[in-house]
Amino acid sequence: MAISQEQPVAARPARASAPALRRLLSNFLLRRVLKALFTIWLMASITFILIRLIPGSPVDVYISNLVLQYQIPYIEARQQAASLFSLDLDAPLGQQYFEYLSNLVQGDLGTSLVTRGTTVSTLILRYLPWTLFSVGTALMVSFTLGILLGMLMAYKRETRIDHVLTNIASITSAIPDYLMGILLVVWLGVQWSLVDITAMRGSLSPGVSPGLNFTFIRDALYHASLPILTYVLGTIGLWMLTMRSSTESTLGEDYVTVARARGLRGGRIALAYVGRNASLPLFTQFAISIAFVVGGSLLIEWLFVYQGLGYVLYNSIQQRDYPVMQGVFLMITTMVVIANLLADLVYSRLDPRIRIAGRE
Amino acid sequence: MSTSKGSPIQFEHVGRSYGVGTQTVRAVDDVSFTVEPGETLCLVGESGCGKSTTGRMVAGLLDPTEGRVLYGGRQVETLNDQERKRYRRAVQIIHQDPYASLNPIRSISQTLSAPLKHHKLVNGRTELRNRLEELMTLVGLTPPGDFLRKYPHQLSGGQRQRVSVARALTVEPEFIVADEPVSMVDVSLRVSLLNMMLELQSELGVTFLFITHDLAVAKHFAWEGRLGVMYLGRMVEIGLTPKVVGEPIHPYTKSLISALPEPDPDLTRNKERIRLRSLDIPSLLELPPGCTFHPRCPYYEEGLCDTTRPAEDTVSLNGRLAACYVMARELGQEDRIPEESRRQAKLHEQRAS
Amino acid sequence: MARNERDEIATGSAATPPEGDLVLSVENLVVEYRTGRGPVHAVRDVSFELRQGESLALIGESGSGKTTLGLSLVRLLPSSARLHGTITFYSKDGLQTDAATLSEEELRRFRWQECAMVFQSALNALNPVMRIRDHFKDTYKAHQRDGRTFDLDERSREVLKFVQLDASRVLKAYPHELSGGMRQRVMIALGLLLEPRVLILDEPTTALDVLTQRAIIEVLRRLKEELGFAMIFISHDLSLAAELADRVATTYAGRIVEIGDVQQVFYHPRHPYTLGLLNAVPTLAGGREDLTSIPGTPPDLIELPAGCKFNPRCPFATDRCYEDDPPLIEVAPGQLAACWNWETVGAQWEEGRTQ
Amino acid sequence: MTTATQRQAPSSMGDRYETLRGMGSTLKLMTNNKVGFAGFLVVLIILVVTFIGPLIVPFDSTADVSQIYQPPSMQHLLGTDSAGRDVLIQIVHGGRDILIVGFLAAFVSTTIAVTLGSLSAFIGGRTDSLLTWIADMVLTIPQLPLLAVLAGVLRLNGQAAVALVIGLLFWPSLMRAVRAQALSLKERDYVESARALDLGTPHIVFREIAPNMAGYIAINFTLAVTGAMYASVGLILLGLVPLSGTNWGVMINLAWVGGAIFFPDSIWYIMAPILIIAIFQLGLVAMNRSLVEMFDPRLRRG
Repeated sequence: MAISQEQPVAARPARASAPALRRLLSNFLLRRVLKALFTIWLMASITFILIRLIPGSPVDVYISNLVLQYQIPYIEARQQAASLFSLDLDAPLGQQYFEYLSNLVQGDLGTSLVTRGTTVSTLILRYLPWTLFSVGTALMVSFTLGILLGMLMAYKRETRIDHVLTNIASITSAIPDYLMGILLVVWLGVQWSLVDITAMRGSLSPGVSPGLNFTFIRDALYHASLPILTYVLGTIGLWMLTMRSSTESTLGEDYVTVARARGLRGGRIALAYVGRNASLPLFTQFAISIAFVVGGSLLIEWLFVYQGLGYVLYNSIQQRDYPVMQGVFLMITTMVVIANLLADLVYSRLDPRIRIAGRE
Repeated sequence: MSTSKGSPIQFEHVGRSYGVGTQTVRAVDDVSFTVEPGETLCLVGESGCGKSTTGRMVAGLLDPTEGRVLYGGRQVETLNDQERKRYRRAVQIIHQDPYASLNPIRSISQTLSAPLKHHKLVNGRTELRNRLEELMTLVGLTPPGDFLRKYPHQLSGGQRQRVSVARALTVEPEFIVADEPVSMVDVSLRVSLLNMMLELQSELGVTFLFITHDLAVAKHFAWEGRLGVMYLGRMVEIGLTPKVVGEPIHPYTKSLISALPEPDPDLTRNKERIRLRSLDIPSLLELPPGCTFHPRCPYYEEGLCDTTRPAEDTVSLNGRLAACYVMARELGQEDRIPEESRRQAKLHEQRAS
Repeated sequence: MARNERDEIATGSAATPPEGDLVLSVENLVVEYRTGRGPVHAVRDVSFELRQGESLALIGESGSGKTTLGLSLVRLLPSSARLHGTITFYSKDGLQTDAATLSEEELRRFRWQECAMVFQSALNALNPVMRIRDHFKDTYKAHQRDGRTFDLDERSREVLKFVQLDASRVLKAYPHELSGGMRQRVMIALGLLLEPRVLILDEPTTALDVLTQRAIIEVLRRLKEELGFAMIFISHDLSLAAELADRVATTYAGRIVEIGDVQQVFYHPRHPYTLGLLNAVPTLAGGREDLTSIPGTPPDLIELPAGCKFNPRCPFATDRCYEDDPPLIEVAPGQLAACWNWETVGAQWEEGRTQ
Repeated sequence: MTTATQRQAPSSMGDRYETLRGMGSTLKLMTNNKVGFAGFLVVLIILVVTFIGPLIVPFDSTADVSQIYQPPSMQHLLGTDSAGRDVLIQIVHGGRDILIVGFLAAFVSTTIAVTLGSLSAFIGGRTDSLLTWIADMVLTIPQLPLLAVLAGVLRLNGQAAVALVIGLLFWPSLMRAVRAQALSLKERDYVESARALDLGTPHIVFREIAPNMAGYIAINFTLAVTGAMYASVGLILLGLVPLSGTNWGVMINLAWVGGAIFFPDSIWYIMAPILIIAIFQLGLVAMNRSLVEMFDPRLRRG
């Protein structure tokens, strides 16, 4: 998470720039939002350039396909491409770009090439919740479990349980999560057949419709269990190790000794003194890992045929369905950027030293 | 005091401010003084009073944002390359923390040889060897052979500070800025470090700017020199050490002297105490108007002290300066109080009577 | 006026400590840390007593083991430490508890009720993510069940007023919003909350500026005179002992080398280390002193020399000093020094005094 | 005080001898951390197998349908795959692409990170906030999806292209770490006194600061290799990177897409590429423990 707050107080000679602007910029929250918007804009521009400008870009490939395969005259093929990409191909570049952006702002991401008529937005609305659900749950589970185990390892330092957990953590954090996913399927599914992997394919069993009823929730969890387990295995190791070292240094702090001197109960000290302070640095890391895990969903969802945004993105890349590719990628980036923003806010609420400074 | 060959370093209304978020903080505010070659000037003050920043500006490691720093009468910024190089090597610095002032992965001989070889002050290995041993003996680290091979983590705090001094001496400086050199060393070992530096001064004629928060150490080290007291970025009093310690003028100096405990039960328990009006130091971000000590000063007079800021030389008795209107009036230098403050003071007097 | 002549006019306020009843007695306390390079002998057979309303200063420099001594009294040592000996606290109702034998839970209830501590760096002695008010609440809640019930808010304001802090502003503030001096005063106020019989202060003024230090000293003086607390100061600063202590003990290499009434130790020292300290500390009063340092370097608590541990740096050392370690010998009524040649040391000091 | 353990020749030798003797004892230090040394050996062995193995073991992809999914035997030490080809040969020949991409990408991202990190720390002011800002922004972009989109659109063929793209995306977190380290080193007193002694920027950067950061960079380089391998094998698995021939990634992809995993006795064929990648990554991470000690000044030349 990119709080530039931890930058040391910039010892730069004072300059008389517009004070109003500086007061505005120094507002911690506003700076975050501006940066988030800029990232999204940048990603939108990059995909625009990729789709439209690079020689042999997908638009041209699509047009030549139409001309060759269906013998559609070039001009007509261009019209079709323009409507699908919601782009006016003849207009000067600047104008196209501007149009592309304005469509974006109104949520019109163009329509899919492969499944005619379905707009990218509907695709996103249908598949986004599954990724949010699986990745979100996994992150929560992995983060909380990681913190608790990390603290346990620090409290029980140099004992057998510490060594065992440390080794597990370093092994799982070293091995790529998708390889662990494959191992889960191979061993749990095939070799020991503890789990019926074919039934678990997809994100929902056929015939079960989304709704706030028990069967849906049970079924959704059943399908999502392996992807979530893979995400957790992929990230928990890092949390355990970071929390362990952070707790170890916090245990050495004076205020913990003073808390013990004041006769506070072990539980209270572990929660409000050690836990809270030791977990602070993990929040910064939590935001960074969001981008990593959401990114990883592309592979994990492909692995388990779990129909989330990652899976849709994979298919759109395979089938050269550029509008969907462009829209979904932008959606994933937006999701990560927003998650980072939220993580920033949570962090600034948690650490009063930042919150007060932020408000000045 | 042996005649020393150096040039004086002069501060003229020097200031240094930093941008903190949207506000600007003045760490050093309109300070002027001159350090003559061979002299010892000691700067004393509480943490955050700007003494270290001043030290770094004297050593040319930090540029002022206001005012001028002069070396040998010429402004430092306008020196040409050759003169600037001479100024750069003429002033060296010794730091406070023995554990951070030496590069942990370089041996003592590597640390000391770097300047000697870089500036070609020695040619050939034997001359380097002799110069290293000479430096080690100068700072009292004998037998030199043992120490030269060691690494910083193998030495005690006091020994590391001696290496720091030896490193400063490699380029034969005229001027050494010592920023709290003894405050992290055990009391029982401090004196030998101070005495060693005093011997260097008499032997080599080095000028010293000695920075400390401990008045007693300042008195011991700068007994033959001058003492400057700083508060919230300003020089509130400066003069010959025996005078400033014996008969302080500025209320802040008086409070410091009266507050300092002495290692002698009867003396320190019966010392006359000055009651401050408030215990806590105002923050540099919101400085009180007029004299910045007025919220705590027992001699505070409404109107007089909180209107304009007393200049450094408000009280001026042949070289002895103090920035306080009340004392100026007491010492018959009423004419040096600006009109504005006098008018405000009268106003409050009428209202009060 | 040379320092030594001044004590002729020894007016001195607290000449002899008030004869309060016994509050704490430590017998043959030994503390060792297990480290990679072998055991560290931080505290080597220390014994002393503390009476009601009396304040004892433990003076020592790096390698003296003084902080370990302080922490061991309430058993706050890290797990690598081994502790032997008895630490007996005498509570108001005459109950004697040996802290060395208390179980974890008994120890938890005992701490801060009987014996509170104030640490050096006040900045991280307080939990940075918690308001000051919650620190008071935690302390109160931790001992509520042992029958200590009182109006927390009223009591907190009372103790904060005692240390001259504006309770309404301080209670809702976070630690980083307070200055060093204010944080130290909050720590002292926290120490008073449960009215313990003993207050241990580890370098209470070291990290503070002169004027703030003076404020803390005044608070501690009122604490002693008005509330009659028994106090132990741990510091390297002789001036703090001179200001506040009734009795002074100088410590070296894990042992008390001299202990006595403040007048005796400052004006009639009998141990070479105390002598060395007194001659090494610069003072503000009077003209320039010819100060002398103690030669050599601080002791390495792992590889201690045979015999008296000060012999490598001692100008008075004779053969015997290199063989056996001297016990504390009575050199004057109520004054003990651990030195075989204390007479010659005394003679040289007194003779130096009369010049 | 610990006296210098080994007897040294009189120290009148120049700096050169000092660094030589230093290097010797530094390498010796690699061995004293057991786990770290084990990791180092694993990495070394796999590198040897990958880059020297193919010279010794000729590539032979003769399929033999009668021999599919054979368990490990004398002729086929690691058994055979779905087409009866020897798995060991594929493993020996399968590492080159992956490792080259891994190390190349790590080299690219480390170089960018170290340059931008040091620049940002030393110049400070606007450049610093701009570079940090860019780094923070790139950090919030999910790397794998962007890589996949780039691979899909740009037809990345050849290791250099893949490595470059991965390298260009992986530098921010290392850059922030390098910047923080450089900032803290820059403020150190011994750097200020080097400036006072007018020893010049080259001395300060390469003699005072760089040696203190070497360990830091080495550790982050190994982490960058693991990150780059994660991404490249991922892309191969998704079939988005048309790497010709066989490599560990392709083996897993074929096993997975080809449904080999559903044959119980194909376990050896599937596990071989997964284990070799996992073990290599574990070796790198374990090696870091020695790197930490190797560059810790107290241990290095004590």
